[in-house]
Amino acid sequence: MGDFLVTCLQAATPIWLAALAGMYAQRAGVVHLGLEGLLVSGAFAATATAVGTGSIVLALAAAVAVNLVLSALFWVLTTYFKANVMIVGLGLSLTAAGATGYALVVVFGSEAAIRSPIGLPRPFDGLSGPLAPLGDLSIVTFAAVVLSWFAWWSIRRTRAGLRLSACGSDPFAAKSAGVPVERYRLAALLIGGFLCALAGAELSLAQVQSFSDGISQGRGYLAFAAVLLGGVAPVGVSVASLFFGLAAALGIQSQVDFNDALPPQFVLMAPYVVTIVAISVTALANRRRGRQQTVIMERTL
Amino acid sequence: GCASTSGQAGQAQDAADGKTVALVTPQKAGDNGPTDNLVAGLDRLKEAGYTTRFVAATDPSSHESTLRSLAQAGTSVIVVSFSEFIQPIKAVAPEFPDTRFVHIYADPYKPTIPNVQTVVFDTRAPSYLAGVLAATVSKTGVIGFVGGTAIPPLYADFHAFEAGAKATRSDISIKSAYVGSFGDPVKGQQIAQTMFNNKVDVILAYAGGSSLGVVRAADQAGAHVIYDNAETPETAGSVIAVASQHYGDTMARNVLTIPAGTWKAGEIVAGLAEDGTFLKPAAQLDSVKQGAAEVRAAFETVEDVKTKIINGAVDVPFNTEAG
Amino acid sequence: MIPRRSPIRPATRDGATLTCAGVSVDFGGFRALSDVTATFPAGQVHAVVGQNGAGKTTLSRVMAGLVTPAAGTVQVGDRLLPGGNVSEARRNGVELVHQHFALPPDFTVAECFELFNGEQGTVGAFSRAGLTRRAADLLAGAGAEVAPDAVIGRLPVETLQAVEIARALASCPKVLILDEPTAVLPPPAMRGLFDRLRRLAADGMCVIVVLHKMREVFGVADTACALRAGRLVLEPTPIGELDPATLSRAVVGDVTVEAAGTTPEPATSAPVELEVRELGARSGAHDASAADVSLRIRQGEIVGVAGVEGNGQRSLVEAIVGVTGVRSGSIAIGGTDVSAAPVRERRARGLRVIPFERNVEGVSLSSALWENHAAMDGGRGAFLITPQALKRRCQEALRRWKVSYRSVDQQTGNLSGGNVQKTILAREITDGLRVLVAAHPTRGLDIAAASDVRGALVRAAEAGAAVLVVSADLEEMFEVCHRVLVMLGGRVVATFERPFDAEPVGAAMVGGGGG
Amino acid sequence: MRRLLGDGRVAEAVRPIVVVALSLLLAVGVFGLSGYPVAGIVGGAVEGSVGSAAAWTQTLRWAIPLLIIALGVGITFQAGYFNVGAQGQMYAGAIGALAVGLALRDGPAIVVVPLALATGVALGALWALVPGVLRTRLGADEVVTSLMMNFIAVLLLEWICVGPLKNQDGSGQAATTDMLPAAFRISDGSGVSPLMLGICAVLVIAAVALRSRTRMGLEIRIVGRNPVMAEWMGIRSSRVGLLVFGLGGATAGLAGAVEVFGPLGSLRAGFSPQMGFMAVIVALVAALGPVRTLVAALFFGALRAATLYLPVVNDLPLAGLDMLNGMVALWITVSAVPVILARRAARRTQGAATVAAPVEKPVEKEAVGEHG
Ligand SMILES: Nc1ncnc2c1ncn2[C@@H]1O[C@H](COP(=O)(O)OP(=O)(O)OP(=O)(O)O)[C@@H](O)[C@H]1O
Ligand SMILES: Nc1ncnc2c1ncn2[C@@H]1O[C@H](COP(=O)(O)OP(=O)(O)OP(=O)(O)O)[C@@H](O)[C@H]1O
Ligand SMILES: [Mg+2]
Ligand SMILES: [Mg+2]
Repeated sequence: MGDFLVTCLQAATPIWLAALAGMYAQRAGVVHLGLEGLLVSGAFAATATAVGTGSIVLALAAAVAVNLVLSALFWVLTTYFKANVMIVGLGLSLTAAGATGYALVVVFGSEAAIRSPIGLPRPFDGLSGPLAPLGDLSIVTFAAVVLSWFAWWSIRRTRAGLRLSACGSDPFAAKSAGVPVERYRLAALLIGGFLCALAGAELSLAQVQSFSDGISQGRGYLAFAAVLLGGVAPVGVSVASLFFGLAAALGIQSQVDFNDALPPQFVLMAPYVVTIVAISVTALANRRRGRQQTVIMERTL
Repeated sequence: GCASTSGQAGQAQDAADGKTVALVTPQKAGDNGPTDNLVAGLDRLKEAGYTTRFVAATDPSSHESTLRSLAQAGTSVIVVSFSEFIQPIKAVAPEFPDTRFVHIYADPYKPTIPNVQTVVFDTRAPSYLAGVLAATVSKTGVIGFVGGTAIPPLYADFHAFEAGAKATRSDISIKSAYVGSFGDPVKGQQIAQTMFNNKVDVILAYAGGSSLGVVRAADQAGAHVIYDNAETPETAGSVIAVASQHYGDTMARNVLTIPAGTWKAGEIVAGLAEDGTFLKPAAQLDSVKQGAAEVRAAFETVEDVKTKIINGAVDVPFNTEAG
Repeated sequence: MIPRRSPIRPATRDGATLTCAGVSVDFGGFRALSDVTATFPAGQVHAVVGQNGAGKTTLSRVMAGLVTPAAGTVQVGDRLLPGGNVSEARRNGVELVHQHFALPPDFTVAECFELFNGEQGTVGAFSRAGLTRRAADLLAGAGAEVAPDAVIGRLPVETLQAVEIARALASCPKVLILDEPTAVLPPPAMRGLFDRLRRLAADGMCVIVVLHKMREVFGVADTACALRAGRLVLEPTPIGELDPATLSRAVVGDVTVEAAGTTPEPATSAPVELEVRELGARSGAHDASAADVSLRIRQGEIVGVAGVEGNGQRSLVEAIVGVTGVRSGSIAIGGTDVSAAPVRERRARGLRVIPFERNVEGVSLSSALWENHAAMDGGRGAFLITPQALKRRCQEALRRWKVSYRSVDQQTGNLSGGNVQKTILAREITDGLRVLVAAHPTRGLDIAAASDVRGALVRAAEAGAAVLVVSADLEEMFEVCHRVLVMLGGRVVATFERPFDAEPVGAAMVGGGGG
Repeated sequence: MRRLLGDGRVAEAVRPIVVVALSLLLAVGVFGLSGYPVAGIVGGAVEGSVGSAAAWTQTLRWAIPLLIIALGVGITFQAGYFNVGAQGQMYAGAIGALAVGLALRDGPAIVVVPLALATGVALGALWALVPGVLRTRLGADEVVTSLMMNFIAVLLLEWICVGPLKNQDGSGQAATTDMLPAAFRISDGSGVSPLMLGICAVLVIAAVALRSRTRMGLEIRIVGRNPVMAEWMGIRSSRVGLLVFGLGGATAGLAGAVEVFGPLGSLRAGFSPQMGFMAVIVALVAALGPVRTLVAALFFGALRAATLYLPVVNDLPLAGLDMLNGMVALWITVSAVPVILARRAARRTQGAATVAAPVEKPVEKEAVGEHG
């Protein structure tokens, strides 16, 4: 059981952090479809640096730095150049996938996976007894717990969080309150870049200690789904991400236990089907509660 | 076609000498597995004086056009790998009778196409042997199979693995799972970890790039892995054996029969007997924390069964259905 | 709705004089304001008037730091404000109450207060309890009866205005600017608001109000100034030196505004065109359900529905139009029951509508004029169309309605509010019109445009249509309607016939007796 | 969620060209900087896309499915729905068409082929109607659901190819289905035939007609820009929503069917993995206009042909070309160019303006598509 929960948490962690990133962005009024790209770029930067320097601190720093730059680019394109948010997000994901594969060849001479000599620290490694499974969790998973609390606190209990939310809820109102809307959006995207850097590092350095082309395998899109599923709220998004972790772990467990019963393709479909069902149920519930989306007048300044 | 650039002209020149070879694979290089193995074979041809080109054609709908472009560009030998290329070869090869095609790992064409040679790799036999090995060294009596994507060749490998294990130890229990991708080591790790948590202590990893995750999980769990890729320093400590294929060598050998004049179309078999496929103890077996000696001992049984397979005393099942 | 009682909050900070010097604003090459210079002394109520699109909102926004002027400065007391900086403007005591309110719809009232009035530039952790307590205090102080944890998106407009004013006053401004605050208010609430503004000015605050109606200007202001096409054509002038005629002329220029006149009584034998019987319907969270509403309108008759916004008018109109389902009762057009008929069928029977929010329900701002016009046969008509013919039809209609536009291919959003409203009239008042439902037909329109619209309603009735007008503007209704119903809490609580008297009608609107 | 997809105004024709050219330059610059021969790459790209009759065939071969899908995607976007599920819809269509083709493999081509294509169209539409119904009836976000439907379709296709319709030749290890009878094929392996070009021509004409000559096209645009107003005018926006989801899915399904009955001849797991997304880019580059979609599809078809040809003559890693496609998507909706141009134009005409300047995105969901 403990082992199972650990697998859930491991599967959930990258999605969780990326979903928190998406949540910050969407709260600030930016629909973030670039999460997938930021996961890949974070994973690549972290691993490449770990390979080059052997330092986990530098690896994390590099991942954060690269993702901050990409997030700033996202902001510039959507804000200053008024590019469509969703296309830029998808474009960012596609570019990051291509660019990391390309960089593998250019920097490391082949498309082969690069292997890091070091991994992320595991704070509870070596525990015995019932808590032993915790030893398998990397520091980023624990960070995710703390960061999701921080996300809740910063959004729900601080004025800065209120201002950030105002930017998404009604940018004109936010501006009227003296909130520098674009700067808050940049801040939200940068926070997101940081979170995705951690998520990317978790992907590549927590367990497998290697980066290979396309390592994120659509987890960024699941994170985006978690943002919507969780109602763009910190707690909801965390619950949704953990739910995806659970779904992944259950998928694995059911393959291991009954692989003969069902073609593997159908088991692999499960998380996607579950997402569709969950999104629909949430939407239906919102509709029942009368929380319909209304057309909001966009007042220009 | 056209030959406007100098590169083109150069190629045409080489083609006249029969000295250009192109390798087309359905996966990108870098898996440290079959594709890299083939690319290594290509490098040997380069040393042998060939002009070489490697094309990763990851989109199945581009296979035909890629083959056609290569043939039109005057490539003298086109090597393709895996069964994805069966239909494209059937379509393209007859159009270019002067181009030789070598198909690595596929069923032979019936009827034979005069300019196509098929190298049939029997990966079932090493899978069967892996089952023997796993069942012999397993302490828990539970062994696992981790596949990349759920496709017929892997189903066949799984059934052979299962048969080998059952034949060795009738009470053995076998778990299997597919990652859904040959490039998701993260999920490979989670699957293996789950298997190890469910009493599995030996896994046959047939998951290409995802197999690395299986190795990482085995390191954690102190379990054993039969690996499908080339060994690296990271695989020390948990990989007890390698079940793989000499794709590159076989390919180079067969292409080199062309200048030697001994090339023939039709079917070439590369199996256990031909050393095209194999199961062998890991080079770094000594670094395995526990049970290196047992593994070595088990290999006596394995060698025994191998002989029986080669001389037909043991029948390896061939079943490409799921389940 | 909750009537506002004693507005007890005093200005605890001295007011300040606001001065605009040479303010010009460009919107991508379009000059919305040119060289506006005006001084608004503290301790007075200043009215700003002007036609739609004259630049009133733009001027307010420049003063509040929301729009960066291309040239010119704004000064509060002796402090020069940096252009286009809301925080600085607010720090120096300038607060703006928006025409359409600027409160995030997902926020609670308490969160809005924190958003606007928490200290600027700090992270500022807070507790929920503290937030609610502070909000409750502020609301009580402002005399607004709203729960602090009510969600903005579900509050009726009038309450929103109360919240917005409360949040503006919460920071004790020196200058309070209100952009068309009366557009959404019924007469009693308006009087309350004016009393309050006068008191704030008496306490020393500089109050600037954007208004459209002469009566309002003369009822509340100490000075008035007028904008026309971005220029200040009348400097802030003491109200005593002005009369309505002079001011109107300043607003509209030399155009003469014709009164709509009184509609002739329809024949009592005229057939009933629209009949609503014991209707029950609900439009959404923002409005009361219509309950047991019955009304009959004959050909040539104009019936008004008065009421404070949110009392079921929207439910009624949406049920008649067909965008909201009928829960009970029935609706008949020209004697045929249409209770279950879809919108397009009702329109086919001659139902036309001027909706509540022209930019939401009336037109698509980013569509071309001809596309909006062609939407008139929504869901009906031939499968194949000829754009040229539709454009010609649109062109003719817009010409007839004297819409000022450049080309029928132009984006509708480029027109001013009044012209947008006219494009809707041009689309809706056409051949085959039998029932016209007009919701707030003149809201936010300037004198000239409003009078055009009223004239159109009257002419439609004269031509034999049954007209239902929903409005909060009693003056307007008394001018054009034959009968006025008052809705409260979703029910028709009173009916008035000509000649009208504002007192009882206003009283009925707030539940104080009926007729 | 309704969104703005660019504001489609001034210099709309110029923007995509500039953006695409800049992306190409940037990509070639990156290739050059990392040591690949720029001249060889550019030469190879030109040669592989337009340098010969074979190259032109390749360009057309890739332009055809892109065009077919992008026409439908454009319609869906015009109505304000951001359906990114074309990939899955294409697979659904391909599966349906092939299943019919194989089931009736002994039937006459003149009957079976139209029936199979129609089945592909229907299945594509059905696949699209899942997110469509969830969106219009429940309000479930169509971006997420259509994306998830893609993942599901990939696995479904894989299952079809290794399970129920698996090709049993030899040892049965190919993840592919049986080949269709040659008589059923609407093109050879080159993927271009008069019939297919005819289908494309019909579709472009139909899309142009739908857009500018039918009431439906008008109503789609109105719903896309203001669904509330549409309802008040008697247009049932949820029906229009279902219709455009269906149309988008139908064209994607047709593209899948055409792929199978044309160049492929059988189903292969994971074929054309980027087609759906590329079609989205094509539609956006073309600002949703059908004729421009044709031009854009040809361009991206050429790019794809070049991309596939380059490895034949160069050692450029495949990932580099993915990067190029990504960069095009990254900049494609950037409106700096028109903003600057508009400012110029405005400055020139300043003073003459009597009516207000252009409105910038007045309603949240406004403005999918172009104007005029
Ligand atoms: N963001 C903007 N971009 C371009 N033009 C604008 C913008 N905002 C306002 N305008 C134009 O500036 C002019 C002045 O607008 P403003 O909102 O100040 O008018 P107003 O006097 O408040 O009108 P109303 O009585 O309708 O509220 C109008 O013609 C309007 O079209
Ligand atoms: N982005 C914009 N570009 C051009 N004109 C604009 C823009 N935003 C608003 N306007 C114009 O500015 C003026 C003021 O807009 P506002 O939102 O106050 O609506 P309005 O016209 O006053 O109508 P109402 O008050 O009835 O809603 C209008 O003339 C409107 O057409
Ligand atoms: Mg205004
Ligand atoms: Mg107005």
